[in-house]
Amino acid sequence: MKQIWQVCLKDLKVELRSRIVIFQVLPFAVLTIILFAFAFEADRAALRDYAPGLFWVTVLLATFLFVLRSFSIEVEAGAIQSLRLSAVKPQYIFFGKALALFIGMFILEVILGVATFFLYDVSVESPSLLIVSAILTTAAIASAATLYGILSANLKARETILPLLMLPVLIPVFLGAIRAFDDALGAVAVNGWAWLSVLGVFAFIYAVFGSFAFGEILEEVE
Amino acid sequence: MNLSTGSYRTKILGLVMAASFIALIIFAFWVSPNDDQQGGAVRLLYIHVPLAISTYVCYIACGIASLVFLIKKKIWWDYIALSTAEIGTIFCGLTLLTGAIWGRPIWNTWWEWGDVRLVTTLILFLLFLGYLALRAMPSSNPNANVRRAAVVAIVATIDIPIINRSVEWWQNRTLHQRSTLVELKIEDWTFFTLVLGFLAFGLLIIWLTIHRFRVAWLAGEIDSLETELALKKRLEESNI
Amino acid sequence: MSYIGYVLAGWLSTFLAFATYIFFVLRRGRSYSAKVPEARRRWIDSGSENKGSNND
Amino acid sequence: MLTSNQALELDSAVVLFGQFPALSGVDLNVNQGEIVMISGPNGAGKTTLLCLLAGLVSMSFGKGEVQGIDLASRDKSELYKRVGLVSNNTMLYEDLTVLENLNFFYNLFLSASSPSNWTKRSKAKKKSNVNNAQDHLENEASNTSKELNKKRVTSKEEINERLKDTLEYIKLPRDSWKLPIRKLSTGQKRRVVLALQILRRPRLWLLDEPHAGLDEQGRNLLDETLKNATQKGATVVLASHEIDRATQLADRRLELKGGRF
Repeated sequence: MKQIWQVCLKDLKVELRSRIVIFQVLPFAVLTIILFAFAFEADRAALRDYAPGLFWVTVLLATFLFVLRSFSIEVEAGAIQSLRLSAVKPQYIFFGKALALFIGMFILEVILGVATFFLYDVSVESPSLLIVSAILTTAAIASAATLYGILSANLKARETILPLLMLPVLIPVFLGAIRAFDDALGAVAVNGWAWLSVLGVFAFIYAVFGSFAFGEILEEVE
Repeated sequence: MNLSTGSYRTKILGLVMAASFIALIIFAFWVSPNDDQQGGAVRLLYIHVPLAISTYVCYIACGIASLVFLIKKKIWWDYIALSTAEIGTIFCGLTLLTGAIWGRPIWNTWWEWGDVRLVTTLILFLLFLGYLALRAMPSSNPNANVRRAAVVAIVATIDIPIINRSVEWWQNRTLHQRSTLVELKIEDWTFFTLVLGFLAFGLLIIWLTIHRFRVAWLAGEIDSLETELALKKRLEESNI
Repeated sequence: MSYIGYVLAGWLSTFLAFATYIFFVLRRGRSYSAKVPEARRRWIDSGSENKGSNND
Repeated sequence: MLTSNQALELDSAVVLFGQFPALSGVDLNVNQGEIVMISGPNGAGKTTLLCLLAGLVSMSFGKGEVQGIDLASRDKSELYKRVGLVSNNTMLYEDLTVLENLNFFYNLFLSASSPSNWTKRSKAKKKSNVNNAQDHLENEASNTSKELNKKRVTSKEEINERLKDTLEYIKLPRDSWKLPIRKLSTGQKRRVVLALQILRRPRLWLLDEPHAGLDEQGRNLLDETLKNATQKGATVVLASHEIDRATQLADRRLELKGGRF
């Protein structure tokens, strides 16, 4: 448990030092939100209706950049080899990195959410549903993304293969997150709470399977 | 020199398969009647439905083979996974295509987002395109690539029910024929033709998988021959 | 028969795809076989045959 | 199986990278406390050999045992606890400072190898039951883990103290301690990597071109460190081009060529 926390803190610390996510990924996400507004010709009603979908598309794009970053620090100077040589169980590395990704993504979502709130003029009807579904979705995305991050970590074409592998897998999460937000924001009359089960199951399966598969793949990373 | 990937048994299998496809064509076009509602378009279902079922059979086989490969580390399992994934993806593409062709006259649209099975199949298609793209990547470490691919295939297979469930909830309505076999009263010959379709496609899966497996096997053998050669060269290098 | 155009389009495209795929698999098999000694191709029967091509 | 004074053994080990055999049948026997130097032209497989011994690369054919652990075993954590690899790469986080890197990896190593986890202990027991001949190794291992356990009890301040002592020892200027690795010179990076291994106190040192990029002072320091380590029973395998320098240090020199000795 302590090792998970150590790996997670390390990831966050590297991020705070290099500031790639803060100065590049976050502005990119906000920019995407703004571009969507242009695409919808600043139609307030449409933006309000589709805010959940647009928000989560943006998050998925940001996740992709985030994960690339999270694993490029590992392979940059071969630090992942030192991680292995520290005799840490691969599962702990998986959970550590997933946790760091979760925390980073969640902060990004909060900032992006505030931007969406002001730019798209949405209103929140059920804050608790909003927060719970965001947490579950982020957990699901973070665990799946960590698995696909290590999968593509030292492939030459990782920037192109990673979205191709990761985005289709995240579609169920994406659908669930949108529906839950639809309900929470009062955009569409659906039962958002029911979707939490899909998000939860997805997060659980990926956390469990990912932690085992991570070791399989870590062994082959050079 | 005999260069074919076929053997005596696969040839017989191939002949039976060819015969069953010819029979399928005869039954589908001449023996079976028009449907009351769909008219002649029902004849598309004789390939569309077996194609769809075959897709799922192939993908599930791929997932299972990948799992066994990760546990047992025997490369044959990987060959099976690769073969079934490739064949399944062809079936999947054709399922989508014939579905679209069928949907045009019957639903009056090429594509219907409200349909669960359609959308699920599309996502599956994308998942396995990713898998094949990963496999097609040149790699300095084939060993690692094979393991990565196995993980991707297992994830994709586990995802089938999740995707299905989530798409179903997402659009809580479906245009698809809900178990046509049970609800509608199907003419005897229609039913028989469908069964014949399943049989023909089942044989096709087996026949194709055997041949594709052998191609993968040959590629593996070529690799190991090259390795032996390289090893020999390397040893000579060290003896100088 | 109604919708005959659609039906034929569906069937033909399917069989065309199968034929193309089978053709390429068999051809690849042949070109690879040439590089591998017979002893390492387990499925080869001892009898001498010439062609094993099939169609659907 | 290893005899009591053997540190590692390779039996016709072959390592393939795709179709390329980086190692084409290596037989190697190293005794405890020995310093072995491996030389050879570029592409002879020196780096691969060291990675193989560290458990980072897996063998395609052949057998091998390092510090009583079979190289083919799936869980390599016991092996990782006993080897220290100094490679051409820094294997550190470029954005973190010297102290942060050392702190992270050292603490991680300590918590990963602490025997507080009872499953690990029972596993070790099982192993020793199977291999009575290896009891001495197990004893040694439990000794080191006891030692580690003691370390684990030590406070953060003590770990910091230890880090500082080590950095002083390798003579890394104080003002660079808080610089990110990215900003250090090659020689300084080497010293940091060395410091991490000194902290970890491996039973088996594996060094890839350790003298490259170091100044005279650094080289002397390195030689001294390795000699000290062997006196305490550790074993050293190093790959080097600088034959003069390394032969002074090494007990034995082996020539690797075409992936073989």
